[in-house]
Amino acid sequence: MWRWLHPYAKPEATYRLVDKLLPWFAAFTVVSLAVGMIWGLAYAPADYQQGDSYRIIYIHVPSAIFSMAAYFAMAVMGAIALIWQIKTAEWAIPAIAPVGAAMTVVALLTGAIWGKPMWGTWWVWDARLTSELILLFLYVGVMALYYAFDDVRTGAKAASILAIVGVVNLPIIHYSVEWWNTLHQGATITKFERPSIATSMLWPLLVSLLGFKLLTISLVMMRFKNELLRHELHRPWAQKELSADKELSDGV
Amino acid sequence: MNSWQLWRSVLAKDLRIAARRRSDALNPLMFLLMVVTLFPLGIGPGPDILERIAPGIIWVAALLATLLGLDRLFKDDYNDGSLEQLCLLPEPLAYTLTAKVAAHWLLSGLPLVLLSPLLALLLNLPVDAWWALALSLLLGTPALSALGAIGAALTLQLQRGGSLVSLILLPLFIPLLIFATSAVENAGMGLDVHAQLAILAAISVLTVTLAPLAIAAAVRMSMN
Amino acid sequence: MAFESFGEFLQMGGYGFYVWLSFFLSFLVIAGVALDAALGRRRLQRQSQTLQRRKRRLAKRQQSPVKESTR
Amino acid sequence: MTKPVTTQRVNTDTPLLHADGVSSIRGGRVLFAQLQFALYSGELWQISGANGAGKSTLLRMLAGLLQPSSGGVFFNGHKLAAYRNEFHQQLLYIGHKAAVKPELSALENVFWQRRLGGDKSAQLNDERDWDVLEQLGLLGLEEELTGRLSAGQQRRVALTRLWSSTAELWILDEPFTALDVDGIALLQQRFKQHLDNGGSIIMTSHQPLGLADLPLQQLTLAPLQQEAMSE
Repeated sequence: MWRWLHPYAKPEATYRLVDKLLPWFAAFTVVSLAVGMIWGLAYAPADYQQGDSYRIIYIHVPSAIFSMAAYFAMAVMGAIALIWQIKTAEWAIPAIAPVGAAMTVVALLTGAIWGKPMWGTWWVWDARLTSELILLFLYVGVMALYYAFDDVRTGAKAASILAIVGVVNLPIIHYSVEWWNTLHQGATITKFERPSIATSMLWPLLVSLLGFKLLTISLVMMRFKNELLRHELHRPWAQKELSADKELSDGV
Repeated sequence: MNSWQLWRSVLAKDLRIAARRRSDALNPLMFLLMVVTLFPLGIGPGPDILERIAPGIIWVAALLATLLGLDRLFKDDYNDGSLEQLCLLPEPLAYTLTAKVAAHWLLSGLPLVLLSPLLALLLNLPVDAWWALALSLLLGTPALSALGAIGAALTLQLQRGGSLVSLILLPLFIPLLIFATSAVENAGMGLDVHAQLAILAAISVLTVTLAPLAIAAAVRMSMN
Repeated sequence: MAFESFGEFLQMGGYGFYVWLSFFLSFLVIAGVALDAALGRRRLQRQSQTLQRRKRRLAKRQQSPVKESTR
Repeated sequence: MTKPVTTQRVNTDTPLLHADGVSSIRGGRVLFAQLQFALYSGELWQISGANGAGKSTLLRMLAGLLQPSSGGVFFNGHKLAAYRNEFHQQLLYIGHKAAVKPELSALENVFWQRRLGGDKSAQLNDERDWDVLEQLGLLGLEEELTGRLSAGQQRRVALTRLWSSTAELWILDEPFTALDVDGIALLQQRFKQHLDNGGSIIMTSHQPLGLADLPLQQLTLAPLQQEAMSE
């Protein structure tokens, strides 16, 4: 497998691969998101308890899941960068972090908005929302550290280490927050727990999950392409690639 | 060149540099947000307790966040000689330095005001008190920046002046804290807040007009 | 179809404001990330152009040495 | 204790800048005492002395950044403290620390130096700035952040002020530091121009100036004996 992967340590080859795959990912993102959203919003039945407000779940749950998955992916990239000294893996960190942070923000926003009709306030220190908030802080820390150094490689290494530390901490944070929450208030109904969800609601959720997965990957790819170009700006292939879309640059 | 243009040039230069070092301005804000998050985690998420202590938490966190950013206010300019050049301008130093203080306020005070609704939301502050919180920050933060600049200028020559700045400044911040939290609390209970806000405004006006003299004196002292 | 009419669909059983607000804000955030990536490419383009302009200017300068005028 | 001043007085009217009995005592140590010094238009002075002799301190006093422990500095016969505004309009001081911002590009640095130097017509991307940058061999680096340039290049960015300023009196602390041979030659050429236009320069330098046609005058700060303390 490593022999197969090895060429992709070369930025240009990676760029070509990502460039080729991105349109497919983008297209499937649009399709699956459209199907998932329309299905979830219009065709899935209303919840007998929460009415139609539960439809926020079709964004909230996928974005929450992929905000964590993106952090995990970032940590994996960090590990690869540290262990095998592969530069392209280092550059994946600034590509993934803002996308993951955006997913976290979406999960927080939808969670807060969902909370308003359910609990009557925009913000409740519910276990999942609290861990999402902490996750956002972790993302911010990684990004701040990455950009804090004058030398990009040092910054990438520092951010990699922090990402890995964060991933180890993530479950601990999650469970401690859950424990803290149950300790302090048994009264709050955990609305986000769905012990059994009807199949008619589950299917659109699964499609949305797929859509968000593809969306996350596509956004990361877009940013990753930029990172590759940024670090290779002095190379002829990058300059050629950038001057190819000339029609954009006329106004500059 | 008239002095107003010079003032704007100093301000514009500082803002441009801040745009190149975005994390310097953003880190104190994130710090503020995290500190505010720590309180519910430490005390418990009960809305009643949080509501009770919210004004104090937010203002204390705001004071700490302000202190974080102060260290760099004059330090870079001092280290690279730009501050010397400001001393050598025909315009009075006390006047040109207000441009730097204004830049500091735009980068630290104003974001605090804009962030305040979010903080209020996190700490379950009654909606009636939101505007009072924002207003108290809007009226109080100019004084924070001006007083902070005095502390920063006084400790310029020290290599590690960070903790000393806090020791100097926190006592000076106390009146602001008292009147601001009182205003927010009163607003939450539906009481009149004009007196507190008026006092805050008076403190700010007084500080912003008089502090530049102290800042300029401190900077000239640091030139030795 | 869970709704009788389009109007009902918009109302979401009384929860329309919350449902649509959360969809709208999520869209805004995600579109922001995508837009930033697109703008990032433009910024890179500009940087690349600056680099090439710099190269050209240096080449030109090597042909004709510094002119003498000062102000 | 009076220092011998090696001026051959070229004219007899009031000097542009003169120091009368200036002393500096720092941390209980006397750097120099009762210094007499006079500079006329069109003169170039080099202040030399061993490390720690107080060269930079003297320059900062002459620039009005430091108060002399005793004595006074006069510009056109007026005491500096009372004549600050006019003095600073005619003064260009470049200290050891060159006031170059690492976060700004070379072009932006030049622009802001012009702006803060009082030139309100200054624009970013000014043709004049491009000329200056070209003369100093910084072309091609103008959009690089200054912090990423080498020490010598950063020094060149700082020295662009000599080309853009209209000040009459230059006070320069070690202007040749970190410059290569080309840079030094360029700077000396600019000195000559400035002197020919009736300007004057006071500078410190470890290097002996190489140009014979520069009318150089020397002021040497010799290490003082402890006896000076008693004064």
